[in-house]
Amino acid sequence: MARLHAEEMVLNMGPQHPSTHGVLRLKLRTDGEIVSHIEPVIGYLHRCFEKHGENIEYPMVTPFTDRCDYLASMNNAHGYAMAVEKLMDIELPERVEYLRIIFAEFQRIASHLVAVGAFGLDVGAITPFLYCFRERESILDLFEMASGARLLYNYVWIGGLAHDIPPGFVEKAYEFLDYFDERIREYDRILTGNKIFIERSADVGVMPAEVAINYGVTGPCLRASGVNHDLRRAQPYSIYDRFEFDTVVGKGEMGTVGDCWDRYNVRVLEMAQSARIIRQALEQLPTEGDVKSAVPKKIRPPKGEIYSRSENPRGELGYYIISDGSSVPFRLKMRSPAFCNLSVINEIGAGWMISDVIAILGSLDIVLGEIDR
Amino acid sequence: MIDAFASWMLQFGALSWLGTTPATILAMSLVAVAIFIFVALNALVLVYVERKVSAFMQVRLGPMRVGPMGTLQTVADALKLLLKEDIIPRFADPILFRVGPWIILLASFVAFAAVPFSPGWVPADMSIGLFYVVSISSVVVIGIVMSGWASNNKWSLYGAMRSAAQIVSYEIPVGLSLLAAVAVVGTLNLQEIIAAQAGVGNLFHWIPIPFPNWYIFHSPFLFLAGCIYLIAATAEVNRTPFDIPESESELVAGFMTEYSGIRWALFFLSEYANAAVVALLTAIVFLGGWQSPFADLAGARFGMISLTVLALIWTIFVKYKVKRLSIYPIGTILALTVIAWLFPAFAIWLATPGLVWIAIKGGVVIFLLMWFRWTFPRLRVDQLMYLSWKVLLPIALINLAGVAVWMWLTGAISLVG
Amino acid sequence: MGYFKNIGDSITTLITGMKVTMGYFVRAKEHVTLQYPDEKWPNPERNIGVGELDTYNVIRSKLHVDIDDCIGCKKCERACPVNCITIDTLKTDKGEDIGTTKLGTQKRLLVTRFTIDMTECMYCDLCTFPCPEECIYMTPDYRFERGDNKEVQVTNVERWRDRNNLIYEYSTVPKTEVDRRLQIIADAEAVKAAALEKARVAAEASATATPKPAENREITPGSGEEQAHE
Amino acid sequence: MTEAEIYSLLSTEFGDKVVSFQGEEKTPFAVIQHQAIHEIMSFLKRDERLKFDSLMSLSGFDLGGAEQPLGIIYHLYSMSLNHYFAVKVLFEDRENPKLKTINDLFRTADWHEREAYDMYGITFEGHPDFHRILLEDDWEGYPLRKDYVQAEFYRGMKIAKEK
Repeated sequence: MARLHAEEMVLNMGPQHPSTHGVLRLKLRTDGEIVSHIEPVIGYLHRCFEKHGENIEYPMVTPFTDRCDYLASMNNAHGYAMAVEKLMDIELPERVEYLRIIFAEFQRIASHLVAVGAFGLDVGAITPFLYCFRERESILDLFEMASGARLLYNYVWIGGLAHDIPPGFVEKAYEFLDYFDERIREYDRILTGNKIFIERSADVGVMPAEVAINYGVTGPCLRASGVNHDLRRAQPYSIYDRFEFDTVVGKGEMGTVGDCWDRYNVRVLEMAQSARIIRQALEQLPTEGDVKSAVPKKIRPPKGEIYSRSENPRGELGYYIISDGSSVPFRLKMRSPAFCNLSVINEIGAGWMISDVIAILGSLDIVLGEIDR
Repeated sequence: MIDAFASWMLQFGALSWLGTTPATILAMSLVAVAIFIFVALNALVLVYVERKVSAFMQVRLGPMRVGPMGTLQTVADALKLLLKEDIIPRFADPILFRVGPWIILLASFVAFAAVPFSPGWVPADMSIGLFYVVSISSVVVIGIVMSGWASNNKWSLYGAMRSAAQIVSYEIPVGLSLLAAVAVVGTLNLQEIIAAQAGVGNLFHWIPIPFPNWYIFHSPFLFLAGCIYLIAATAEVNRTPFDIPESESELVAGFMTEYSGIRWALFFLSEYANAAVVALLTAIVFLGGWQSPFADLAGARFGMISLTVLALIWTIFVKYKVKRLSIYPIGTILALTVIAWLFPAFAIWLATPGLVWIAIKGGVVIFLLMWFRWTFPRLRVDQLMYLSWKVLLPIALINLAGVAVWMWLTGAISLVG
Repeated sequence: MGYFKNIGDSITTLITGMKVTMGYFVRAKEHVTLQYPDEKWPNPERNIGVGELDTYNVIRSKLHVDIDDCIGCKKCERACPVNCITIDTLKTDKGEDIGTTKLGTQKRLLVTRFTIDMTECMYCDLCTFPCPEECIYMTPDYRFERGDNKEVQVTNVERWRDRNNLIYEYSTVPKTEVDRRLQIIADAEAVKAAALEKARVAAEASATATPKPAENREITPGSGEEQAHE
Repeated sequence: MTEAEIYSLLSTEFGDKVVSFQGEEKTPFAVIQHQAIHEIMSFLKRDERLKFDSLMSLSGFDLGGAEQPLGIIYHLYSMSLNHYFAVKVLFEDRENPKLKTINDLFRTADWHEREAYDMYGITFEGHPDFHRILLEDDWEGYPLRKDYVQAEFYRGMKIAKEK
């Protein structure tokens, strides 16, 4: 039956809208409830990260990387520090590497908790969101213990860490991990298995693997499409090759591979894997070592350029740095994962209803700070 | 009730100069004012309760600052809303925009006219009470569409359209599930429906069971009808998981997007009034209305004994498994049982105050609605329609037939005569 | 059959979810709410003990300067990525003793202005590490509403930024003292300039030589501020 | 395949369209003529030995100065074969740099090309929806160019200057 073609209405979703995860504007062309075309308009949160980067010295950039993806500050700073360290050929003490992994994985859990909770919120379940935030607060407590800040840490420095961890941190970390395993089962009960939730997310916004790769979608979204690609496995950076963990891949248990439910579930399962990595890292953590011993006095990388990438909770985070030998980066580009992940929204979201577009957007887990930089 | 009230007023010397008609009008207005106060207080209390319930479910505390345990928080909020600036968007339709909220409030307000609160306490004891309540509460949709359209906002329009589709669809399961009960009792008068649920329940019409004779326990079909009614009624009052007309994460606030201040407060008032109507109707049709669970002495004793047994079983089996089970409800039931056994007069007293019982029953239903709301995600529009037309409607239809068959089998109606 | 299985699944999974929320409802005492002004979240004890001072805390809520220990080296000003620290200094007179810091360094510059614009500060902690005297550091005090900061002389732009009175002035040198010193410098300048002028006039008067102190004239400015930066 | 092998493969395939190769860099890259970008990218994507299915990043850069050119670097990655390569193009023409879009090969390039235009003013021909992405469409100048001069006002609003 030929579809009756009615007049289309342009609907502005955002910049002020409860479910755009920041100041994003989506121009929707709608036919009734059906959305026929989505055009994301971004840039409302543009804070000139790259321009700033070209005007301040290398260590000063770290606080700005924290602010790009404010839900994954540790990962961002880690990626940036690694890039500069590679450029300068800095060897890190073992303890620093382990602590960085611990913090990066804790941050991944914290970020996924927000993603999972906010996705629940997008499909209308308010309560799981608060449970997720409760757990996240415990992680932030750990971060506060170590770094002194709760959101923007400036903790991972080029060549080391700002401080060593305080006594009692390891015990508290174990305590949290024991408590957290129980909580994941609770999310399964209240959200993952919930029939309404499955109806809302399964088979919705299916992203085939080719589309995902072609659009540069990375991270949990790519893995949910059935592509077994995790930088921590494929190109192990830092010391990820020393840990045992599984790359979680979407299997389409409730619908099609690559649907919203898969993207959600990959995150839930990844949290368990991150917890597993943290446990191993805490066990192997060397007791001795000065976290600042490798911090260079003057940071002047030699002339050259580097593209360094790492696995952020949202996907592949790349830093492209050109150095002209001075203490200020000549060019600093951040390849942010959410930027690419959002660009796919028209491909997978067109043809669905307004409610589904919200769900798809939530399942992509974007952070506008990182998209607009 | 109005007439009784009027003649009661005329007894007093000071008022005897009034004629019968003015006294009736006065009585009517007084009752209307009383109901309005009830509606307003109802919203204040329910908003507070909802906040607390949601907070406790979400490991929070909820309002704690204004008044003891935050009890006056909603009063403070209501005052704030009253004092807010009256904003009407420039391109909104000025008349419809103003009228819309009032229509919604009016519709949910007048529905109370037929609700029996206690024996003899019904503002208008009409023979088509059930029909009246169901039909008048669907007038709400006119107000919603009106305010959604008048806001001149695309989100509001979406909310209004969704609401119209939803309420119209869910009218049918609501009607059919109520019809199942009506088929058993044979009247639309709410007082008579309640009266028919007196006494001790009978399983399959001849085995006495430890429950009162409420329609929810009457037969499996009526139990199913009760469930369908609850689901459909949740949709009728636009609460999660069926809150798509205002679905906060999608449509900002749906038809209420452009409203603020007192008009917005009216939406709130009517939302909770609607919830109360639905809860009361559930209580009346399926839970015996103002009937006490212990309708007479024998029934009370029987019920108490069975409750005791149940409580003991619960304590023995569940207490073993769940570590931190609260002992209070069981303790209360046990105490009541003992008291009722020792002092039959108390058991009879427990049976009498209808207002208390209907409030408790309504409260339970409202708590159930809140419980739904703070647990479930929201359905999509088409899934909502699917649920209504492809699940609830067929089941309700079959159920209605099932009730008829049941009645015929148990001899309540005969196909021959 | 899928139809009935769906209905069955719905009922069971929804009841499972409701059990979770009800579980929390009956255990409402396990709430995580903190009633803020009455209860406070404990600041983690995290004194890292730089140098002799073991009260330094890593918790970063407010920047603080022990101005008595500041030697005016401006390392923190340069380290700040957002330029929220502004420092002005004045050279002291020869032989004048303005005290030593707690680490025993002789102070040589009078810090006439040390402002931290807390509206711009991003709590990155980068300024505290370069400080040789360990006098600028973060404190765990997160309360900005008390307004214990002093009145500051600010430019118009800064005044606009200062709408929350959040530009903190740490310098304890009184305005009169600054003026006095500036006056002394200006006087000295004037005397110097006069002497130079006199010399030039004298040189001109003594005829033959071309007036060469053109260079000299360039470095005889009137602004005391530039002098202060010397 | 290592980067050097990929380079030799490319240079045998395309001859002098591939200008040079910087193997000693931390992330080695080949410099190619900008006219040949589309065919080389297409080869990199489609060739069985290379199979570069994913464009990780597309960054513009400005080497600054009059004789120093603008440029774009493409970082490629093959998910299936797990190897990298980077391709760089340079424009001598600072006034009107033009390049063929590779949007049809890698959809990642869609937004990244818009970003490169936004920040460096490099025009991509054949892009279906070509305008600025992060800044407003009527913004003056290309902010990440080294010779960028910040305007005083934007639509009557004063633009704050760094201290």
